[in-house]
This record gives sequence, C-alpha cells and structure tokens, in this order.
Amino acid sequence: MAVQEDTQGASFIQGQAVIWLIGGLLLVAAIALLLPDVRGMLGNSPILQGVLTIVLGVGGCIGYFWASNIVLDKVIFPAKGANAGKNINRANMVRPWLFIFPAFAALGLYLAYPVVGSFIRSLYDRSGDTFIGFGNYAWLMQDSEFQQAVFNNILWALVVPAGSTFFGLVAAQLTDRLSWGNIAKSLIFMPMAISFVGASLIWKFVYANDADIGIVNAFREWVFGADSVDPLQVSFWNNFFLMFILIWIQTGFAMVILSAALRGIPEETVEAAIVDGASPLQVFFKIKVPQIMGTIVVVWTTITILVLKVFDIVYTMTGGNFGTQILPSYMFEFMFRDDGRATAVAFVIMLIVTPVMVWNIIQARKEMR
Amino acid sequence: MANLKLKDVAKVYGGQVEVLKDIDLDIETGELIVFVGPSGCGKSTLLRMIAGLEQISGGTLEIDGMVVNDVPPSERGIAMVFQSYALYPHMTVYDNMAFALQIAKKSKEEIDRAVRAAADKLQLTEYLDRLPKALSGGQRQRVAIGRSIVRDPKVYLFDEPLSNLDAALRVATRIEIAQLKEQMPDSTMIYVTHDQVEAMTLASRIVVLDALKDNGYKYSIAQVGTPLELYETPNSEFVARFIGSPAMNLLEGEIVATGETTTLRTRLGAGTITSNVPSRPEDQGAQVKVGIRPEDAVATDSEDFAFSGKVEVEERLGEVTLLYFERGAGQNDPVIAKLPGIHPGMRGNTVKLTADPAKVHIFQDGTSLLYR
Amino acid sequence: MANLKLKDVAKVYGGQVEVLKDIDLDIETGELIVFVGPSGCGKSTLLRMIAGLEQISGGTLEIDGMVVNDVPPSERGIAMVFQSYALYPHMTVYDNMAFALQIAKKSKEEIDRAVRAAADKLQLTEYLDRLPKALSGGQRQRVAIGRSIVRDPKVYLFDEPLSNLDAALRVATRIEIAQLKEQMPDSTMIYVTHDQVEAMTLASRIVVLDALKDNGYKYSIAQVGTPLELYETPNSEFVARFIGSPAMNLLEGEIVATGETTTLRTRLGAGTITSNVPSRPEDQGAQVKVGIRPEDAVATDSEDFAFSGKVEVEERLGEVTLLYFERGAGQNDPVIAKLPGIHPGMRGNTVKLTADPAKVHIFQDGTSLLYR
Amino acid sequence: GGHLAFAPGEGDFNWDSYNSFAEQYDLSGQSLSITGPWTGQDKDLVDSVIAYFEEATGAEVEYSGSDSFESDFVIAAEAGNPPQMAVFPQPGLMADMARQGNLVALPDGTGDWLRENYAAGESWVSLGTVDDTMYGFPYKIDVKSLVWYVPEAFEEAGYEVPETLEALKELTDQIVADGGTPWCIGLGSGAATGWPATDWVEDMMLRTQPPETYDAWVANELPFDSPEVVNAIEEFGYFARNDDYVSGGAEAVASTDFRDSPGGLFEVPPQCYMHKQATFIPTFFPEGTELGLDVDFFYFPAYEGEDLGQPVLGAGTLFVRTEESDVTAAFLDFLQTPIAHELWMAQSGFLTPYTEVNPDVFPTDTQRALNEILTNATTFRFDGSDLMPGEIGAGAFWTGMVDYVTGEDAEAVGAAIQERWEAIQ
Amino acid sequence: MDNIAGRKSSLNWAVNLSVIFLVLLWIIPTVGLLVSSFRDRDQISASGWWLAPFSAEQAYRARTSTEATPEGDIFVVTGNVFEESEATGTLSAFGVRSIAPGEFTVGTVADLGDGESLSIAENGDYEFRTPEEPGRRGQRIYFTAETPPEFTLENYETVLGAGGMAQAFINTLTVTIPATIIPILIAAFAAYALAWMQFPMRGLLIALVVGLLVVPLQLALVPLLRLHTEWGIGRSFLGVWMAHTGFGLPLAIYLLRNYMVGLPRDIIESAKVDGATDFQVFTKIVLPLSFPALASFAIFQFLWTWNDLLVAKVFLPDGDQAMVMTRKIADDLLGSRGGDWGILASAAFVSIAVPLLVFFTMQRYLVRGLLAGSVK
Ligand SMILES: Nc1ncnc2c1ncn2[C@@H]1O[C@H](COP(=O)(O)OP(=O)(O)OP(=O)(O)O)[C@@H](O)[C@H]1O
Ligand SMILES: Nc1ncnc2c1ncn2[C@@H]1O[C@H](COP(=O)(O)OP(=O)(O)OP(=O)(O)O)[C@@H](O)[C@H]1O
Ligand SMILES: [Mg+2]
Ligand SMILES: [Mg+2]
Repeated sequence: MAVQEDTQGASFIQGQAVIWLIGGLLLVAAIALLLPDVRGMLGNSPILQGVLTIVLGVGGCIGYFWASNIVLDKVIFPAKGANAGKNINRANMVRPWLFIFPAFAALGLYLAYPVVGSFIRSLYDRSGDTFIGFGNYAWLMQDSEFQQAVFNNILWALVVPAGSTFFGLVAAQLTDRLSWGNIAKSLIFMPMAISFVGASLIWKFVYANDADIGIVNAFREWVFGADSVDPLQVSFWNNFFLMFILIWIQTGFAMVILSAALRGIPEETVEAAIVDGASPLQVFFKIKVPQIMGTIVVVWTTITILVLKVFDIVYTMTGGNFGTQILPSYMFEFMFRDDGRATAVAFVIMLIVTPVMVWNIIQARKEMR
Repeated sequence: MANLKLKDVAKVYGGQVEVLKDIDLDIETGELIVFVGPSGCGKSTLLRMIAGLEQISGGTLEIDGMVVNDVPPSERGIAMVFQSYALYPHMTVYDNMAFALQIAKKSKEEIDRAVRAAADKLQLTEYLDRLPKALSGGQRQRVAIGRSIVRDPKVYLFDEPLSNLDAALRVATRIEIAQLKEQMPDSTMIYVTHDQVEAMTLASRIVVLDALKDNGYKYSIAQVGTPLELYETPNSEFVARFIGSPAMNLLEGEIVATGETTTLRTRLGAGTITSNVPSRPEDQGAQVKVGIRPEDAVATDSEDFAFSGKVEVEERLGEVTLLYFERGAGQNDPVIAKLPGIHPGMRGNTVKLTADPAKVHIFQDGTSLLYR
Repeated sequence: MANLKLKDVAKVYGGQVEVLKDIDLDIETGELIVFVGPSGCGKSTLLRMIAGLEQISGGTLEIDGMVVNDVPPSERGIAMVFQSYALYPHMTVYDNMAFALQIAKKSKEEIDRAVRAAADKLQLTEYLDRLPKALSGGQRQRVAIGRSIVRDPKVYLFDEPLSNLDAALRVATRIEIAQLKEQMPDSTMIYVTHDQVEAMTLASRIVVLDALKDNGYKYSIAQVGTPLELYETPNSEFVARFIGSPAMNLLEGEIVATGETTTLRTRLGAGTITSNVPSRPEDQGAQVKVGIRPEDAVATDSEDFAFSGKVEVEERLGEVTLLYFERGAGQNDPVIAKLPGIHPGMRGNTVKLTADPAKVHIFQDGTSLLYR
Repeated sequence: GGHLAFAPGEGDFNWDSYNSFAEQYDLSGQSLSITGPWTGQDKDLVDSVIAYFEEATGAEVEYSGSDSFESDFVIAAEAGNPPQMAVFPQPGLMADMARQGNLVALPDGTGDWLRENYAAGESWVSLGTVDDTMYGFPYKIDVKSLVWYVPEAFEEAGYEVPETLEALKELTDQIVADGGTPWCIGLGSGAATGWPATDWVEDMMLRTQPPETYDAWVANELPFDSPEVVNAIEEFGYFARNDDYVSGGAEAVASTDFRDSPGGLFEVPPQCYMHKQATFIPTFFPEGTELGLDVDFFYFPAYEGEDLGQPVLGAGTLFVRTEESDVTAAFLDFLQTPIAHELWMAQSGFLTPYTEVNPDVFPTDTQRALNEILTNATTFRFDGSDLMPGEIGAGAFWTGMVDYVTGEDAEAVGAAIQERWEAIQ
Repeated sequence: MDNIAGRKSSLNWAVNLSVIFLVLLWIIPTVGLLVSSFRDRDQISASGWWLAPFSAEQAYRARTSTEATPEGDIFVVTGNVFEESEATGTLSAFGVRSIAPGEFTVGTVADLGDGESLSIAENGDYEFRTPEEPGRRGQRIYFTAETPPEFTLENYETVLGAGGMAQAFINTLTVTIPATIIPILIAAFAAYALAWMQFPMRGLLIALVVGLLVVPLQLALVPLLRLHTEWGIGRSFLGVWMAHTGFGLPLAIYLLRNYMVGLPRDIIESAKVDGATDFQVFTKIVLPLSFPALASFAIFQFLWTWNDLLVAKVFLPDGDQAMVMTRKIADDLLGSRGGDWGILASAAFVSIAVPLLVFFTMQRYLVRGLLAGSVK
C-alpha cells in the first residue's frame, strides 16, 4: 500500500498542488460568475477587491519573515568583515525570536491578554464596579443548573473524544484496505464540512418528534410499532443523543489523522503478530493501537478542547433545556448581561481541561527525552 | 520437527508480475536451509509464502505431508524472524516474547517458564523489562529470535536476520544461531541471507535462486547443495560467481586438450592451464570460461600462466592482500587475486597468475562442464 | 586542501555527560583519516564537532591554522556524508547535488557544470531527474557523496557511509571511495566506520578511540597510525583486539626468557613460544598476555605448542576454515584459529596451535611491551 | 435609497405630512446607520419606509438586520462603535443599555407627543422610559392576545367562536368529545425555547388579575411564586399539559417549533382547531394561505366571571439612538409623521396605536380588525417577559416554562425563577 | 499483507458490511437533508424524506370556484379540483368535511344537505349544485389523491437568489483564504523554531501553546474588539483575519510542531552543512517536507473559518458589504424563515459545497509517505 503512494514524486505533488490551487481559484471564480448578480457587480469589482485584500494580507505576512531575515543577516549582523563569525552567531541567537515573534505576539494578544483580563473581570460583580473576590465562583457552586452543566460537560469531555476517536480509528482501519475505501472516507469526512448550525439542522430532522419527519421515530414505529417520542426529552440519555452529533462531526477529523498514522506502522510488526497467531482484532488492539498512541493523544486532545468550547449544538438543539445544559451554553446565559459570572464560567471550563493539558505537557516532555 | 515439500510452487503478483516459478524443493526435518540469490529474486517472497503471509499462486506447499496452501499463518506452526526484527515497540522484551503464548491462551506459569528459558538461552534475562528502543541492535536481534523460540514451532523462518547488525555483532550472532540450531537438532530452519559467510557457515544445504534463462524477471532454483558442493562444484557461472567473495574470476578461453583432465588456453594468458574437470573429445576447441577463485589464484614466475596484468589497486587487509587487475579495454570487472599475508608495494607491478588444476572450473554457455 | 588541528578537544553533553576528552590530533592535507572505536565512544560526536553541528566544549579546533570553534557549519568549508544519507526527499538527484551551490548563489552554468561533472564521476548521470526514493541504496549513497563533491570542500567528513549497504554494494562503493580519494589527492577526508575492512583498506591513518582507563565513560585516542602499524604493532590489548577479525586471541602466560626475543609459556600450552618482541631482564617471570591472531595460528604436531583444545565449532568458508576452541571453564570468548583451505571433519578433534615468532604479541597490563 | 413603493400623492396616504417633513429637512451628505431585528421580508418592508426618509432628506440610511440583533448590538456597543440608531424588540435590554450609558435620550417633548397621539399613550411613554428619561420610541406593534383558526373547519364541525374564556374551555372539551384535538401549541425556538409559553402566562395573568397586579409581577414586587402567578401558570397548564388538548400530546409542546406549530390547523384532517399566537404568525402559514379566507383569528377572550374587561397583551419595537445628531433627530421626527406608519400599514404586518393614521390604507379587513383590537383595548399591557431583566425574561422564565410543561410543579418553577430573580438584584 | 493465506472471505464480507453500515449511519442524516432540500415546506411536513421517491396518497383541500351558472333555481359550479389546488396525481376519493376527506368514492354524487350536491369525476372535474348563489368563499372540497414524487429547485433558487448572496460568497472567500494561509504561515515558522532551534525558554513556550489551546473563544471576543477599535482597525477584514489567526494559532503550532519534530534530524543538519541558514533550511527543506501536515491543517482551518459565524459576526462590520455566507444564512435567511426546513436545508448545502470541494481536492495530500527514501 505504501507502494501506491510512493509512485508520485514529491515535486510532482507540489506541482500538482499549485495546479489544483490555481484550478480551484478559477473554479471558484467561475461559480461566482454564474451567480446572477456577480456580473453586475463586476463594475465596482468586489472580486478584484477580494483578490487584492487577499494578496495584501498574505503578502504582508510573507514579507515580514523575508524582510526581517534580510535585515538581520545583511544589515544588523552582516556576515562580512572582521567579526563575520561572531555576527553569524549573534544573528542565529536572534533568529528564533524572529521566527516566533508573530506567533507569540498574536497568542499573547488574542489569547493570553483576554484570559488575564477576563480573570480579573470574573472577580467583579455584574456591573463591573465592585470587587467581590470569588463571589461569582461561590454563587456558581451553589447554582443547581451550574452543577448540572458541569456534570454534563465532564460527560461530554469524556464521551465525545472517546467516541470520535473510536469511530475514527475503526473507520480508518476498516477502510484502509477496501477498494472503495477512499469513497467511504470522504463520506465519513463530509460532516466536518458542515457548520454546527447546519449539523444541528440535520439532526433536528433525524430526531424530530414525528414519525413522518424524524427517521428515528419512523424507525421506532416501523420496527417496534412504538409511539413517537422526543429523543431530546428523554432525560439523561438526551445528552448522549446530542453528543452523538458532535461525534458524528468529529469522526472525520480523527479518521483522517489516524489513518495517516496507521499507515506509518511498520508492516512487519503486523505480520509478525499474524504469524504469532493473533486474530485481526488482536492485531488491531494489541499491535496497531499501541503503536499510534501518540497520534491518538493528539487527536483526543484536540477534540476534547473542541468539545469544551463548542456550544452551538446544545444551544440550537435544546437551548440547554431538558437537563442538557453544558458550560459554554450556560455561559451564554450570562454573556453581555453579567460578564462577571460569564467569565467565571469560562474559567471553570479551562479548569476542566487542565488535566488534559498537563497530560500533554508530560507527554511532550517524554518525547523530547 | 517437520519436513516441507514445495511442488511446482509459483508466485504471480497482481495477476501479472511473475516472480517465482517451478520451485521444487524437499526440506527434511532438522535441516537448516539457506536461500541465497540476487536482490529482488524472490527469496523473501518464498519465505513469506511458506509462512502464509503471501498467497501461493501455483503448486502446493506441504508441511508434514499436509497441503497447507490455504492454512492461515497462525496455524502452520511456523515462527518467523524478520529482517527488521519487527519487535513490538510498545511492549517490553518479556511481553514481546510472551505475546504469541498469551494469544494462544497458555497459562501464566507456562508462559513465564518458556520466556525465562529462552531469555536464559539468549542471555537476555537482564533486559526483560526494557522496551526494544533501549536495546542495541544485537540485543534486538536476539529478542526477535527469542520470540520465535518460545513458541517451539515446527519450522523457523529467518529473513536476513543479521543484515542490520554491524560486523562484529554479526559474527557473534551468527555463532549464536549455529549453536541454537545445534541445541534443537529436530527443528527445521529456513534462512535467507545476502551474506556469503552466513550462508556457508550455517547451511546444511544452500538453495541458490536465479533468473530463468528465457525470462530475466522470473526466478527459479539454480542449484541446491551443501555449502562445499556449491563452493567446489558450482553448476553454473552464476552459482560460481555468487558463492565466494570476492567472486570467482572468469577468463575467456579455449579447450586445447580433452580427457580425464582438460587443458585450456586463456585469452589473457600465455601457455596453458589444466583443470581436473573431465571433458569429451568433441569439446576440443570449444570456447569456454575458465573459472579461478581469487583465493585459488597463485602468483607464478613461470611463463605458463593463465592471466597476467598490472596491479591497479591493492588492498591490504592484514591477513590477506587483495590485488585488483584491470582486465583490459572495455571490460569492467577486475580480475582479483587474494594472496595470504601482507604484500606491500605491489601496486603497479605486473603479476602473473595461475592455479591448482583441482581448483580450475570450466563453464560453457554459463553451465559447468561437470553438470552438463 | 586543508589541514586540521585538534588540541585538547573535549565534549561534555548538557554540562554533565563527558563523552570525549583530551583529543589531540593533527591531520595533514590530503590524508584520509579513519576513526574507529566501540559503539558509543564518540566517533560521530567528534565528526559533528568538526562539522560544527555540535559545540566544542573544550580545547580548540583549527582548520588551516584558523580557530573555528565558533564558526557555523556553513562557513567551515566542509562537506559531510551522513550515515543515513540524509538526502532531501523532495528534491531530484540533480537538485540534491545543486542545493549547496544554489545556497552559495553560484551561477546557473557553474552549478550545472559542477553537478554534471560529479554525476559523471559517480555514474549518476541517468538518474539526475529521479527522486531519492526511486533509487537503490547504493545509488543513494553515491548521491550523498556526489552532493559533497560538487562543493569542492576543504574537508570531507564521512559518518559510516556504507553501513546501510549490503555486502556486495559495500565492497563496490568502498572501492569507489578509494578511487575518488585518489582522484582528489589534495582533499582531506575523515571517515568513521565500524567495519574493519573499510578501515584497513581506505585509511592513510587510523585513529582508534577507547575509554580512558580511569573512567569508563570518557573516551580518548588510544592509538593513531597507518593500518599496518595498527595491525602489526598494536600498542594495547584493546587496539590489538579491535583491529583484525576475528579478534586476536589473548592467552595468559608468563615470560620465561628475556632479551632481543622473548620466550613465553602459556597457561594452556605445553612447551614455550617465542616472540620477536624484545624484553628487559626485569620482565622475567612477569604475568602477561600472549597475543596470536587467528590467521597467524598454525596447527602443529610438536609437543611445543602455545594452545591445545578441542574444536567446538568449525566454520568452513571455502577459502578458509575457522576453528573455535573452548578456552576452559568459566571463560567465554573462544580461541579461534583460521586455517587456509578446506579442512572437513575437524570438529571434536584436539588441535595444537603455535605461531611464527614475528607474529606473537605480548601485553602487560593491557599495554604492549613494544610501547612501554 | 431604493425605489418608492407608492408614488407620492396617490392613494389615501397623508402625503401632506410627508411633504411638510421633506420641506423641513435637508440632510444631503449625511448618513445614518440603523440595526434591528427585522430580516428577510421585514427588512424589505422597513427599507421601503426608509426610502421615503432618504428621498425627503437626502441622507443615506443603511439598515442591517440580524436574527441575533441583541448580542450584536451589545458587542458593538462594548466595542465602542454602535450604530447610530437601533430597534429594540425588548424594553428590558434597552433599559440595560441605557443604564450603561450606551443610549442617548430622545428629544424633549417626545413623551408629550406620544401621550397626545398614541392610543393609551401613557403606557407607551412608560415603556420607553428608563429612570425618568425617555430613550425608546415605540413603532410597529404586535398584538399577542389572538387565537388563530380555520373558519371552515369550525363551520363543518358546527363550532362557534367563543366570546368568553369559559366558552373557550367548553369548546375545547367539545372538540375532544368530537374526537378532535383542539390546540396546537409549540414552544420550540432553539436557544429561546419556551418563550411562547410566557405569552400564555401573561395573557392568563391579565385575565385572572387586575392590571396593577400584572405590573407588580413584572416589577417583581409580586414574587414569581405567589399564588397569583402560580395560578396563571396553571391556567396555561390547563391547556398545555393535557394530552387530549394538544396536538401530539403534552410532550410535544416543549419540542415542537413555534414556527411549525400552526401547520396543524391546515392539515387534512385537521390536527388541531386553534392556535394562540401573535400577529406575526401568518408568515409561517403554508404558502398561499389567505388571511380572512383560509384562516382567521379571534380575540383570546377574557373570563366573564372576573370582570376585568378586555385586556390586550402586546409587544412592539422601540427605536433608540446612540448619538445626538441632526440626522437621528430627523429620523425620530419622521417616525412621528403618519406617513411613516401608513407606508408600512399599506403593505403588511404592521399595527400602530397612532391615532392620526388613516386606517383605510390597510389592505385587508383583517388587518384593520386587528388594529381595532389594539385601539379598543380597555387594558393594554406590554409583554411582561420583555420587560423583565434579561436573565429572567429571556432566560429563567423561558426555561422554567419548559420545565413546567415537561412535568414540573408550577410552584416549584415559580420558586426557582423567583430565586434567580433575587440573585441578580 | 493483502495476501495472507487462508484469510476467510467471511472476514472480508464482515469488513465490507461494517463499512457500509458505518457509511450509511454517517450519511443518512445528510441524505435526509439533501432530499429535503428539494422538497417544499408542505411536502416536508407531510411525509418523511425517505418516502419522497414514492408516490403517496395524500389528502388535499380545494375550494370550488365562485362563478356559477344558474340552471333553473339552482346554481351549477364546475371546474377541476387539480386546478383549484396544488395537488397532482390521480384522484382516489373525496369528501366535504375536513375530518373525512375520503368520505365518497369517485363518481358518486354526494348529497350535502340543504339541496346541495357534489360530484367529482376521476379526472378531477367537479360539479357542484347549490340552491344559493355562492359568495366570496366557494364550497370546500377535500379529496385524496395518489401523488407522484415531486422535487423542486425552488429552495435553491430562493437561497442563491437572495440579495447579496454572491457578495457574501466573495466576502467569505476574502475572509477564509487569508485566515487559512496567515496562521499556517506564522505557525509554521514558530513550529520550526520550537522544534528545531535552540533558544532559552523553549520548553516553557511549548507548554504555553498547549495551555492556550483551551481558551474559550467567547471570552476573548469583546476585549479584542475593543482593542481593535482602539487601534483604529475597527471591524474590518483585517480585524477578522487577525482574530482567526490568533484563535487558530495554538492548534496550528501544536499540530505542526508535533509533525516537524518527527522530521529526520540528519536532513536538517545536512542542509546546514551545505551552507543553508535557518531561514533557508526552513523554506527549502522543512516547509516542503511538512506539506502533508500543512495540507491537513489547512483543510481544518479552512473548514473552521468557512463555517464560523461568531468571529465573523463580531469582527466584521454589519451590512451587506462585509456579510459572510454563514451570517447571511443564519441571520438573514433563517431569521425570517426559521420554520422553512426546505430553505434551511438548501442553505446548508450551499454553504458546504465549497468546503467539500476543497476537501476532495486536497484529500490526496493528507497521506504521509513523502519521507520515504531520505533514510534507508
Ligand atoms: N506486491 C508486489 N507487487 C508486485 N511485485 C512485487 C511485490 N512484492 C514484491 N514484488 C517483486 O517481487 C520480486 C521479489 O521480491 P522479494 O522481496 O521476494 O525479493 P528478495 O529476493 O527478498 O530481495 P532482497 O534480497 O532485496 O530482499 C521483486 O522483484 C519485487 O519487485
Ligand atoms: N545529546 C546527547 N546528550 C547526552 N549524551 C549524548 C548525546 N548525544 C550523544 N550522547 C552520548 O555520547 C556518546 C557518543 O555518541 P556518538 O553518537 O558520538 O557515538 P558513536 O561513536 O558515533 O557510536 P556509534 O558507533 O554507535 O555510531 C554516546 O554514549 C551517547 O550516549
Ligand atoms: Mg528480501
Ligand atoms: Mg555514530
């Protein structure tokens, strides 16, 4: 199977990529032209404006790296003259900072700064004038809806990454050797392309409390002759029905990454296990899965983090009713009304992820050793 | 503890690429068979077919009298040691060795006993708790072997098990394998290697694979025999050059006298050289290749020599000295002589070579006169 | 085109792990120096320090009289061939070779000329458009070498360049490197290898690294010399056993007569054996090790032998036969004799060995009597 | 500016008011940005009204609508660049914004103008007033106390439009007895699920308690778990929590989308006979449904026994401004011309308490009748949940109602909401 | 591996079947939506989408026309029910009461009392006889008909035809393309530095990146918008790019660094010996070799920004000039047509078309295998 992929040369791949990119842009332009009111607008040419802004944005970014390097090497520490060697060394000491500067500037500004600001805000009351210490947190602790949201959220953080990773792994493994595997993969990946709002819509259909609209109820009626129920009101289990939506979306992500990892497993180890008498299931769970554990961690982490940030599904499907509240959507109840409490909830969310982070940092440390 | 019978075995990849054809081979219980052959000739493929990792496209494979073409690998009672070791990177040495037994649902004690016995035999006891990445190459190799031993299989398959080791380790591990074989006189082993020395020292019989004459891409068995048979009486130029390092020198020549022994004149020599290979009267005047192994070549001062040339490169290995001669315009492979001891300053000298009649081989159209 | 001077060079990893110490070495323009030593002794580290990929922790490194400790790799005028080839997988062979020149902003024509010349020299012309993964191991190796040639560097560094090749290719490539060196008599080369034969055949001088006596984890230079110097007159047990394969046999013995030549009696022998190594009167009765290379051991019928034992294992390689003797209770490494020719059926026989006085080495406390 | 929907000077419109307004202002070159909750068809309609303002003054107006207008406005305000004017559907949020200093008071005298020209003017003034300052100008009103039905379905079954709440309950039982389902109730609305129930409860409050009690409730002077409120909730529960009374059973109430809910009226055979919802709901009727012909409404009646008159519950939108400028003042002035109301009235879905407008411009009798409900109201009360603080009116109240219809006790629900309310004070 | 002897074909079957099952499970919801997007609102609520391809018996209502021809004392109204309603297909029964739409069989004459009678022929022609002249409202007729499957493009026309959709499309691209490329570019440099360059505090910075992965976006919106306003960027494309860059960076750095660390050290050192500076090593060696990882992340970031609503809402100005598709659909289309599932469905499909296109074209780069050949 490696043979197939290797037949393409790398430069060929890159050439292809460029062709695809140009082709894609042309296609997009063509689609745009087909839309009726584009032609009219070509007069003040928003496409041209769009292209211009894109070129400026991306170009500016490339320009920074390119120019700053030139300045560093040619102007500040020129590799010429008496202390060329020293200059080169100095330039090399500065360069890492040059490389990470934009990233960390952006991280600091867009993430670290709001985090600090928000934390301070969470210590103030509703109006933002009175310092109340951990009052908001204390209030949250006794709020029963908050307690439920925390419980549900922990459930989400456990079930969704596990489910997505599991299905992703199974899909990656099973489709790997199928002649139509790529098609299957594409179909399983498709939900990734659907926005959360679109996905909620799709699932509203599936779960509709009407055997004439919702396939779940139609199925129940057809098989068991049961009356239609509202899956989203089945207490406790409705959480899982909502989680399944996110699993359905994220499986594609897990599958794509894990499939690449599975291909990286040396085939001999698998063959050795077969000769050792392992069944396909044993080969999968005892040989393959442990070997891609690192990738599984990455996938798991990414999805966990996503889960803790996503509120759209609960928000649009149940609005947090029927005992399905989770922290991000709970936070929305306060957002713009009582920012003190909203930010406090946000910090509770971050707290929940902390174990995952710590685990990751430990993992990264191990790797570096 | 098993004998293998390959009958007309063939392998076709993807319905088109024929790789192996007409493989007929009987392997007796307790033998250690070595497969050698040029890279890409299908040695691994053959091994993998025996293991069941590759479907057999034609012919039958019998183990202990039972046709096993369609028996899955796990039920063939074989163990395989891969070129890349194929250790399970996430398991300790102990678990690597125990894996097959755990799969077979053996009892804890039984597993422990088998693993510790094997570890003992291979001096791995103190590494049992380590992961493979914390082992040196040689240790990994031994774990791979240990993994096969614990299962006590009927047949062992080794696919170039030593090719990733450095020279010193290779020698040591080779000897270990030889001793292992000796401790288990009833087990059948099949061993693939590129390495001359391994083949010669380990094999009870060597199987040489070569391209079929009619088609350069299909391979079959060229010769089967004990190492010394192959060394002393190769049946073809191919086998002759393949066994022995550096390869046998082949000099173009002509038969000038036939009979119990044969007298030859080479193109690059003066005078004649005699071979103990008998020939028929009708061979008189036939164009043949005269084969002399580098180590059989002796420098001579007499005017009766089979080859004479200027030493182009001289490699002094201490114990022996290799002399490389240019063969003449347009011909690439040098003639090589291996002289015992140290001979400094030979470079640029013209040396004349001849050989003992017992050690002169004759090939006509690629086939040895002995075997026609 | 450069000479290198290492003065008191040391390497400490992470402020704690001392790896190398007191490395003093002068390398002349045009030399081909080979570093050998046990695995993990710091050969690669030394090479990487010369390349500038690793900071030098102590001492100075001069290239052409200039201290380059703080000069980055790109400015040192060196080229390096990595053990793993380290070809750029996304570039064609041509681009791989042209890369350094493009970085150096050479003109298109100049680059083309240099690349084609190198490709020609290495017979790579027809592969110039391929990607590395479409090449065989030997070809990749040649590309890696070609990549260094085009830059016409002052110093070439090779880190075990052949260790990933199979035996046949290794021989061929080794000879190519030797020829390459000959074509470029002015270039300085430093070569790291594990392989005896490579070291012996390629080196103008060999540098043997060994653990310092006081500390098993710090390494330094044990001996420097031409291959034959090291083979014939090793300064220590370590070098003696390290150079030559199989390793030299060391037999425990006692000096029984001193003078221009020395007479010894071994523990496992009967009678005496003479060595051409001179000794002082005060050596009389000293406990020493008597060193005899396997290839120097000769079977004898006389009662005057240095060693006698039962043949445990017999390896017939065709050209030579290796005999392994057990040394006696509790001692692991066998005594080995390498006899020319084929000697079937020796196994189980008791054989007596002795050696030519010119080839008998004497070591006291690990050091050769010649060098004290 | 778009094209003008009605040529000036034609029809029954008060063109004079337009002309005098046009003479008064010349704002060419100025621009005005407005955001509001109206999207889609409503956006087209408001644009058509704005077009006349642009035509009259020469100013450029950009209206942008959003379904999540509230959070958009808050974000824009927090970030310091809010639109010049905005349309608030919820007085509660407007009050929050005003207290945070994001809004600018309306010109002096606006209150007096409202008292004079709007029916039940005082209640409109108090609606737009926060802490004695007037910020919101009411424009475009919805009436909520309506029950929609299919006249032919009533005819075929022989039902009469009930005049009293007692009669309505009788009719409900009658329908059940005939084997039909009387009501379609749907509370589903994504994140806002539950709000339609608040309208029910408010209507029930007005039908069981005097308006003063209603006001006290809205101001939380009467706690949410007081017997009065609990009773109103249970009055709603009388309809919604009875499996026989609602299409799909009580369970379906919480999950059926309020937009899908009226669909049951039009099925064959009908899934329900009545649907209580505000004036905007015809947008969600099946295509081609003709008001007055295929579907009609009646006033959600009051208890005969309670003697509380004909209370009407309504909602509406308030124009606010975030800067004091000529152009915003001019626009507010424009909203005080009859023409600004008539233009929208003449199209669809617009009710106004403005007494100066000419009701003849309504395209259908139905709409005229609707407007009459508004003008005839003896008691008019604004939607209570919109007046409560956001956490309650657009949060706890909603979810509390969902909890109630899915089985929780009215008292417990009331207590939970009250607790929440106390927590934010 | 594919040729293991004795592998049971039943296993193959099992694999095929389970993949089919999985795929079905995964696409059924989407298929449902797709089918629904071709149906109109009434059809959607009338029958399940899985019944769409079949003809269905359905009840309809029609109203007789109000034009009557007097015939003696009675008035006769004729017409065709199919013309008076949206029904098609073949008539099976009719009635005059909503609760019993199939009361009478076709061809019979239904006596409605009060001297009124109604008959309907198979082809839908009806004859209504009444003693009174009909008023504005005609007589209701209910009937059941076997309706053939029917699909419509109307929903798509509505969505695509909505004013400003084309502009929204271009705006979305203007947002997504730089919002995909810029963070990848910046992250790639940082990831390289964190993976392969030596400098103090490197470990700390890596930990920081992992830590920042979890910051909830919502937290950052308002403070950042305020910041943008202070800087004079306000709400603009530049602002939205910067925001997406900031929010996308932690994951980008995390994934890319993880990949780059795995590149063979020898190759990078070899380039250094060849004279390349860090910048050159990065652009000429590391970047091309990281192509699979870059492509994967590009796809994900593209999908996220394409489907993003929140960031666009906060950081782009209101109004059509900068309206992106998600916002157009969510606020403009759905707001006013919340209950119209057909429109919602087609809107969803319109918005996933481009991401799918991107995925299918980029999919082939998601596999590893570029490194083969660099090492033995
Ligand atoms: N899946 C395959 N499809 C087509 N041809 C294949 C396949 N696998 C192997 N081959 C071909 O079969 C031939 C034999 O391969 P095999 O690996 O058995 O050679 P080998 O003798 O083990 O070589 P080496 O000594 O290099 O290991 C090769 O020419 C190879 O190209
Ligand atoms: N980054 C490092 N930190 C600490 N110790 C190191 C590091 N890199 C190498 N070493 C140690 O330095 C010693 C020398 O390593 P080096 O790779 O130079 O050995 P070598 O002689 O090339 O071995 P080999 O023959 O196996 O290639 C080893 O013991 C190794 O463990
Ligand atoms: Mg092989
Ligand atoms: Mg090394």
